[in-house]
Amino acid sequence: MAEAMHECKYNPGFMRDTLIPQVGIITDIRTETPDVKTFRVEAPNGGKLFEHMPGQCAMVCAPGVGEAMFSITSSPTNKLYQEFSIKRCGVLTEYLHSLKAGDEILVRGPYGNNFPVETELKGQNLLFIAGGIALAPLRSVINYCLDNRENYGQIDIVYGSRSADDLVQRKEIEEVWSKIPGVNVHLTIDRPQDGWDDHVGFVPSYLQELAFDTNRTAILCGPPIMIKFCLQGLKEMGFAMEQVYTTLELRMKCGVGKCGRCNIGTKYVCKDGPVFRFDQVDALPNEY
Amino acid sequence: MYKISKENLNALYAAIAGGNDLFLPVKNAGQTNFGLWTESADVDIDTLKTVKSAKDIFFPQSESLYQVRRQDGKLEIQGEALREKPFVVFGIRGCDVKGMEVLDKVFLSDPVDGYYAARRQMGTIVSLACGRPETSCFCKVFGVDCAEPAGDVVTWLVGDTLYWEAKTKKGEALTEKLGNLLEKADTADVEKEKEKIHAIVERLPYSNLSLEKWGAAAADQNFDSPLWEQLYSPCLACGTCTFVCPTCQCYDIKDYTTSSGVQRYRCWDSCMYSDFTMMAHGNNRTSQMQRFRQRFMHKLAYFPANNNGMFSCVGCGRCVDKCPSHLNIVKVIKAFEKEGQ
Amino acid sequence: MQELIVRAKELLEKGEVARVLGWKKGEQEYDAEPAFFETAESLDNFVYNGFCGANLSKYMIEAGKKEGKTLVFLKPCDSYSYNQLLREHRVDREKAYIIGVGCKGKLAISKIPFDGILKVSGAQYPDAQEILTVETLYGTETIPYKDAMLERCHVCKGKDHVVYDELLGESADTVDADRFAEVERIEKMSPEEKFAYFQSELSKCIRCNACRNVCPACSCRKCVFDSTAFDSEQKANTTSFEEKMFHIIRAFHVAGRCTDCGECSRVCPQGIPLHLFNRKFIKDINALYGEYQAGSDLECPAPLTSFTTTDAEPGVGRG
Amino acid sequence: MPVTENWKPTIVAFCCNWCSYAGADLAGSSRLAYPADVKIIKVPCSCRVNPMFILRAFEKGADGVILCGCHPGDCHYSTGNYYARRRMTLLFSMLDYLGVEEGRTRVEWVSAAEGVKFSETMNSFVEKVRALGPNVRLGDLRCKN
Repeated sequence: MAEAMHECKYNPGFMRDTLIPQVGIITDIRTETPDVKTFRVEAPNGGKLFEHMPGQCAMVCAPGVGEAMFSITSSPTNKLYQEFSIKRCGVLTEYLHSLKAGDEILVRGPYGNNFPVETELKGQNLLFIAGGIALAPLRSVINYCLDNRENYGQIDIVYGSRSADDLVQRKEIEEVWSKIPGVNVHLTIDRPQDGWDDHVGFVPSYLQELAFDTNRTAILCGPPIMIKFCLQGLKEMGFAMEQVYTTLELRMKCGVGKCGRCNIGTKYVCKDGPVFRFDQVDALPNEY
Repeated sequence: MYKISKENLNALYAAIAGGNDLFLPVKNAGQTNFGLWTESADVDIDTLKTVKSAKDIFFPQSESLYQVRRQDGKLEIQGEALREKPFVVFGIRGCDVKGMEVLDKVFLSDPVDGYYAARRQMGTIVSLACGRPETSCFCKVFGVDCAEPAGDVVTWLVGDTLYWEAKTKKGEALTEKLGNLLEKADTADVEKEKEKIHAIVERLPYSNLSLEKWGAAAADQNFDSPLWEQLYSPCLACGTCTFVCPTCQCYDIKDYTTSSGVQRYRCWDSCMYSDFTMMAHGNNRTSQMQRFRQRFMHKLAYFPANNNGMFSCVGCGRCVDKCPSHLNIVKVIKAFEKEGQ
Repeated sequence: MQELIVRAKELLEKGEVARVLGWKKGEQEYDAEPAFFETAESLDNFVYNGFCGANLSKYMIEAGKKEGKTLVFLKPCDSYSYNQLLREHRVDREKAYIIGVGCKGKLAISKIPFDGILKVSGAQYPDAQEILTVETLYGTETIPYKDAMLERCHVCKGKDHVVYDELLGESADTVDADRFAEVERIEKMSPEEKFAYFQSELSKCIRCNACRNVCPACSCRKCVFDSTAFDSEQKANTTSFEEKMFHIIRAFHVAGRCTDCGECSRVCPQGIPLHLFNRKFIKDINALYGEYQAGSDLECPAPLTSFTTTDAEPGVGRG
Repeated sequence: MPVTENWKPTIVAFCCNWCSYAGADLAGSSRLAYPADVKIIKVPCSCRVNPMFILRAFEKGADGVILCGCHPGDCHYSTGNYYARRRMTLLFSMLDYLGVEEGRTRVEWVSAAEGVKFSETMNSFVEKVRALGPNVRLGDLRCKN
């Protein structure tokens, strides 16, 4: 049934069903924080497994252990490899953290929609707000925007975590992002800590202190409680729901809107999401 | 139109099965389900409803997707072969044929599910009109005419004669293959049978359910109704309704470790189960009420919203017959119908 | 039935109970569903007839988490299940007001072999009749009451309630078969015949879990077959062994606690005689460790949590 | 799997840490032979063996399963093996009832001093299972390829 099978663009001749993954090799593992590692994945013959857009996800599978959806944290502008930042919190992630460079995993994707970097976001000032591991999905957008700097206005990044040790991609933030003209990085941690002379406090309150004007589009990602209060803060600053984007996360098995578990209202988060504008989120039943 | 007498049906089955797999209702240990025809199979086309619907043949309860073998630390993927051999399904009722249409919307929409598509392409559907509709049937509500089901070939069992009419190219090809077994017939008996069936359908207790409260608009309107809290309470959280349903298509993908590697298979899952939406960080549907509501909202509101008003229920009435607590979609529809009055 | 409604209304109105757990009228006479009633008016939909086979004891686990007392109607066999739950500390006796209702045997709609059933007369109490008249879309039929009865009623444990606050309604003896006859028939088969029999029955299983979820003895919050932490959560039905494993282990987990209420067989959509597993264990327990009826009392040590130093050795009776 | 003359059954032996496992050790150090196809799984007490372990072993390819524990009365935890005895009695009876060949399951009480008994038990059990041939009734086909 040829039309049902897709030929993989990057492994010519490799015919696959959407549910059949490709083998990917872990070529590098970076320990970001005590419970987050970033895995660099390449195709067996080098290069990327597939092309993606910022915000899209992929199913990462360890045979016999499990399979789950992870956002691709590397930017599409990176032509050599893809990266996943993964926090240890369940059976599969525990196993992935035990792997070492050179090990093989299975990957299929990319799935879902993406941040509208080529449409709505183009030409805008951007405000990125992230907490903890939620920097992972935003990192691909940020790097995409930085690599196409001329297309976007001023970029502000507000990023917080429990402690300085829990900041993901700290090296890149400090050595690359903060040095680019027109990019302001605002870091914060929940509690004071030795050797930390930056801001201390929760992301929502820091956001209010920074008091941004509404001439920008916000992209908000983090734990539900942080989203709730940040959104409230943005509303008070005068942001409209149509100006704020976020990502949703639900249990997924197929990634193509058929297995049914990420269905909420008329949407399938794996196919119609994970990126939603807040006015779209508000229209969904309260089951996320 | 052609006909064949009932006593020659075994010869018909044998002729269809020659070169093809033939699936038809077979009785095993007192229950009738679709199964592969063999000479010794206890074929039962008189039972109106098989326990499981015919969806099993196109979307099996469990099927292997691929094998992963590990050699010297390298992974090797071997995809399961897609169905390449033609097969025939005989005796599938109008509601189940409609159920296939619903499944097509899911599995044949982009990206196409290769496993399902291959079976759809290879399968020829021979449907059978319902001579004796049951109390629990309400297919009329969803636009199914059980006197004239869809399918590649439509058949009617009138007395001791089976009438046969090909409707598509696939059906014509199958008819041709059967040659002399079928003899030409006129349509008078079948027309009379259809009238008889229509008269019974009018008398069915659920034939006139109103779907006014449902459809795309219901996605917003019915979600917060207090009725759900009352309706769900006897639900046992088993998966009977979803497993006997011809349109429920949620599935799980799981691994099975064998001595030679890992077999990745998919199997039916049920939105009624608490672990259906369970993630490492929690569950977004924590109560049985939410899970119960999800099933009916999906069938009667979300699905129509995404598919031009087509409902994801075909009125086969299996859940009406099989729910251990006697909950079912009819009670849900009626409760909402009464609410507005 | 009327006396049950009157009494329930009385207790509700006096405030002695906060809600009533009983059976609610369905769309047809034969599809009454278990239901909670919180107001006197809603009790007008209360029904108690031959089709109220559902055992309400398991719902008392959830009811115990709610405010106030729950009035529950228990049939004689249901009261065994309730007692067993009480023994396992899964229900709170203080929060239950139990009315033991009479039982004259319960019917299974699946045992009435007519198409298009519209009305079954004679199923209504107190005028239970010897012969049921069944109106169908295709004419009127009759069937003896006993032929339409659930399997469990033919081998009833007796019409005495083991736990109750008050009793209402009359019972009638329904026993006309030996409880272990079917188990003995299978025991006499050759291994090949036994295997073929269970293979054929269990190959029908669709893993819907209805038997487990309805079972009053299966009251674990998280079933081992739902746990991803072990290798036990296999949902596939590709090979027949998965189903066997599920049913053997489930029967084993309730061995010594199963009161033989027969709900598993009643709800199985594929009509698998699941009680044959439980009854085999009950028969063995009776033969090897002394007569034991789960749920009959709260004190007697349970067979699998006790032992004697002279117990039979495993494989007893083998050639 | 074709049964050939050289076919060797796979046997899983659950052995109590305090007696039979030491018995197996003694058998080894006394140079008493028992077939290499016996896969020993050490458990803290015979009572640790859940009926599911036995069924899983069969499913994943065992042709026979044997449980060895301390002699009744000698349990390291004083009463564990009495409970195990009741459980296994019921389980084996159920397996017989389902039509599984009777010789595929066995319980034997072997103390730490009984190296000879351990080796003899294993030899006779393997012989019995060998005569029965491969386990198909409780096996999962997917595990046999």
